[in-house]
Amino acid sequence: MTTVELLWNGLAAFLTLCIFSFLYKDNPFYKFAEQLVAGVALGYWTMLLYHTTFTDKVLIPIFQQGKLHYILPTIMGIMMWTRFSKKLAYLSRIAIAFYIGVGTGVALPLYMYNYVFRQLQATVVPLQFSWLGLNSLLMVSFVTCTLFYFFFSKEHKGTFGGLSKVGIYTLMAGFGASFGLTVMGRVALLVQRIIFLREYFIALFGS
Amino acid sequence: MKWHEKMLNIDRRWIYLILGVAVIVPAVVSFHVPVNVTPEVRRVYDFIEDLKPGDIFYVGIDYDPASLAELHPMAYAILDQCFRKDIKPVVATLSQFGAGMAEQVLSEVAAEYGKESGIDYCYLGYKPYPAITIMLMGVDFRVPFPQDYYGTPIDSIPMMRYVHNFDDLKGVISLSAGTSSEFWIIYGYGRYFMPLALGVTGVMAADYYPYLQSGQIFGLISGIKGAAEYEALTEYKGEGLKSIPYQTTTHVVILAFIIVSNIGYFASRRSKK
Amino acid sequence: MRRQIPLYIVLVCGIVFVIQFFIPSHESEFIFEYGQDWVMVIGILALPLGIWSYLRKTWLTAVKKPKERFFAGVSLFGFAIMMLTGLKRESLMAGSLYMELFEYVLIPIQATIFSLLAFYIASAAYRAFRARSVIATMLLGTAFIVMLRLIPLGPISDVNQALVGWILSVPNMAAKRGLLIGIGLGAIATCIKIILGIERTYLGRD
Amino acid sequence: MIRFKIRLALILISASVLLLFGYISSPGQELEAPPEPLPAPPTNVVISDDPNDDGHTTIVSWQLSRDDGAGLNNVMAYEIFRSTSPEGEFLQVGVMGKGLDSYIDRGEKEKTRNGEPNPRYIGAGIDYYYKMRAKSTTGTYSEFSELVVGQAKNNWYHTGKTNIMIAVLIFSGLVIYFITAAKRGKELYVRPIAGIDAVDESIGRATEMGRPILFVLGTGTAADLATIAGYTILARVAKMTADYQTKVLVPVNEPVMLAVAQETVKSAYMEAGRPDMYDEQNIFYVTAMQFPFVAAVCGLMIREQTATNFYMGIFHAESLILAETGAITGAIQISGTDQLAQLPFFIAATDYTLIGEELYAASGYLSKEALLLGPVKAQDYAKVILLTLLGLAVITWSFGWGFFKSLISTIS
Repeated sequence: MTTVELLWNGLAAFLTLCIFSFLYKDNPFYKFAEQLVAGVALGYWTMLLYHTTFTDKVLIPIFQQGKLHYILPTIMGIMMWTRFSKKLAYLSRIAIAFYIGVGTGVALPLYMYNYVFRQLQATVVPLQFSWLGLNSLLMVSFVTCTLFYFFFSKEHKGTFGGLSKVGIYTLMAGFGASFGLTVMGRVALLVQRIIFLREYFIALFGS
Repeated sequence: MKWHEKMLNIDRRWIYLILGVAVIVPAVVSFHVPVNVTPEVRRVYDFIEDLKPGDIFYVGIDYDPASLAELHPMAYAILDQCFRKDIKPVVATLSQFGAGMAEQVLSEVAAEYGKESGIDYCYLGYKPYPAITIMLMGVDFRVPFPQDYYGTPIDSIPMMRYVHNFDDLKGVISLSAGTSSEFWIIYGYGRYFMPLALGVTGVMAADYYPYLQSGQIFGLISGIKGAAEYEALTEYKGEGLKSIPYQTTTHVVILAFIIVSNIGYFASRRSKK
Repeated sequence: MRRQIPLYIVLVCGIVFVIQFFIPSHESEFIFEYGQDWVMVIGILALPLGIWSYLRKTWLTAVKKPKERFFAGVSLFGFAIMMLTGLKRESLMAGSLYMELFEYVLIPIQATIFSLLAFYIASAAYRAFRARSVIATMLLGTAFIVMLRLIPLGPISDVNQALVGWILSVPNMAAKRGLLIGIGLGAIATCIKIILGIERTYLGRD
Repeated sequence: MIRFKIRLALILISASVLLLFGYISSPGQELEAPPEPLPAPPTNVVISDDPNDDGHTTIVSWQLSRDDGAGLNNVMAYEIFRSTSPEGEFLQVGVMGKGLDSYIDRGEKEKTRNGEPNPRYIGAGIDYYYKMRAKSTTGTYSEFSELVVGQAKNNWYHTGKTNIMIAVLIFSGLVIYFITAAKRGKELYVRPIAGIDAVDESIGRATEMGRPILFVLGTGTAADLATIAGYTILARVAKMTADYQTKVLVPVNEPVMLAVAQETVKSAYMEAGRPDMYDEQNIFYVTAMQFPFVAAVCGLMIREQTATNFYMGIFHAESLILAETGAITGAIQISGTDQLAQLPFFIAATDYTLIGEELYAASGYLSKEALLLGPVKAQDYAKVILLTLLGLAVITWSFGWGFFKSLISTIS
């Protein structure tokens, strides 16, 4: 590493240790890193958005491509600024209404398609007298029981209650499996940080 | 406070410390952990191992740099095995950003064994529309790939002279973070029924086990653990195996935590009775 | 009136974009893209609100609490330096001070916070995975079995591996599908409530 | 003179040698390989419009060449050519393998590219001319098929989405029906959800301890449905805190969400008759980036010693960081998300978790308003319908009858 690289990496190593110190307890070093990163992240994000999205969706369409219909969303975006004034603040609700309205309108059919239909479709497998067939049968039953658990307007008692119990057990088995699967990836991240620190200190002091 | 109460309410910093030690120890002391090889990985290994020198095998490097950490080690180990056994791999990529990466892996491993492009292996490069490309390869590799990555027409590549479609090769493995794996199952296996194996990222593994059970794929390598298993089988020293000591120590520690915590829990329940 | 206009906007936008999904035509595509851009532009132009909120809060903290002055200063310094170094478009290229700060301040801190999860996963497993009830036992049991696959135990591992394969492909899959269908219905119902103006908390009131 | 003769002789000799060579080389090859029979071209080429697109795609279908799989059996592939005029330059737009009898010609949507007309462009209402030929296994080609013409159309209805549309209509009908039924005063039973029942109690606890409450709306956007479900719960929590005079802190990561959260809390305080209690400073923007946001929220938990933490909305990897830090401070924690990957961590590390659909049902539960409970009932009826369909589809499909399966099948 060159001296400049060593300095930059030194900063990175210092900040890494600052964050790790939080595991022991909250302390000024952690607080330093936390406050620094909050400011840096906001500044980074602001300029990134300015150079990319703002330029691409406001400046270029209006001033270079002459797409004047992009003035409307810009005006609506500026309406958000009326929140700085007490009197005009209600105007910002128009922008919010638009934001939420478009969002929900787009989401509605997509949820029906991706969350409901595609999942149902994937569950339809022919039943047969084999190990595979047994598994398909179990799959259909477990999906049914899981949905029973999410019945809100019926008391979970008797047979129905029993089935909905099977549903919550299925859910928990699924959650447990996800939990177990995730550990590997998280450990890999930690190992990367440890290796980064180790390499930095080797570069600094020699091995 | 009784011992089990102490145990149940242990300061979590002790847990952090133990886990921290479990991660640092393999970084300082190197030791060997035997890797437990799963049948779905072994089947892939055995399949390639049983091929004869000169056989053609298709390796799809269908991931992009984002999943490089998990899938790259698999690519190295599989290509290494192919070249060691004098099996001739046909390599192509269905990922937009995979072309350069695949070339780098292939030429690196080939150089180790002194293998030559066109004679010992063939790199076709990248084509968009994975579903269509797979179907067209089922017709003839010349249809989607009139020439290889380096611009040589397929007809003038010696090893490809008698290789037209999936019928002329022994099997296919696709390494991918998910998207093209599905296409290989539907459009590749679904139409042409060639032996198909998959390498996927750890997160995606759960979604592909059903295909293993239904026999649509004959083998599955998943995540860095799968890569390590493969490296253990081929005795290739790669990134997969390197990560295993860390993974093992931390998993042992976490499992031990669960056991200890339950012992404490049952002891306290008994003393309450 | 002030309250009615936004509700009508939500109603109209909602219905237009639901219908849009079923129309493949050129005009419909245009509306979709325009609507998405519209939302994006509102999102970006709202950023000054966020920045103002951040600046005011940090400033007031510094004024009110002398002890916090140093940290508030650090935060503002970080913000200011990124804004200044990022002013030019070229600063998005690798090698600029802006990108160096991104690489050596933001990335290491983010990656380290992410890596804290390894510790937290261990501690959560210790505290939560106790066989208190059948439900808790299912959770801890499957997590245990799945984690066990990383440990070489000879023949036990082979049995365990088969079990993991089955858990992943049957109950785990079933749980995911059931959850997704439920979430789908809940989300669609929420959409309908919003479009019809029944759910209107987000608009506040006068 | 002699020189001239010699020259002439040389010229004659070389000429005859050249001729001889020419004779040997060119016709000789013909003698070695007899002309290979060319495959027959595909026939009956038809150009139709893709019924489900916006006029940039056509479908080319044909009858297989009689040498495809039969006859000479030497067809390897079909090549498809397109042009905008019958005499114009034809562009090869696609290749399909033997045995396949249709091709979807997806044109590009840009009329011009870099100022030049884009040859790959297909527009609605323009005549396109197509011809095809078969390619043999040895690389020879058949004659071209007859020239045919067709157009792409700008379509106004997607035929593959009919079942989704019917489902959306039926479900909306159910929601509206149950809302009006509830308005008419029909009692609706709802089963208890532990996480929702715990809300009141946990706020009481914070009040007793004299410590603030933390409410995190997640790291999604303001328009995500899980975040919107979060606003409703926030409104309820804020109203109670106004009654109890407890502070509620809401750090957010998106400016629009900031505006909405401020409106939500403000109106809740007004509803509780305590507009004076509202302090805009308590709902504040931190930063958009996931981990810096989490670092700040964790610091907040420790320094403000929040007694109750709510996590409602969309969460990613940060879920466990928040939940564990909250557990360190000894806070009561109630979480809810629709992110499958994060639910295990919330379940493990927080006291109560609203799992998926429960989060969406929460708004009805908390307000106990008939208007908001109606949809919950509709969701249950929809589940009954879907499960019936699923059962029918599985059983009939096992016997090879695909009608019910097709009802829930979607185009990809």
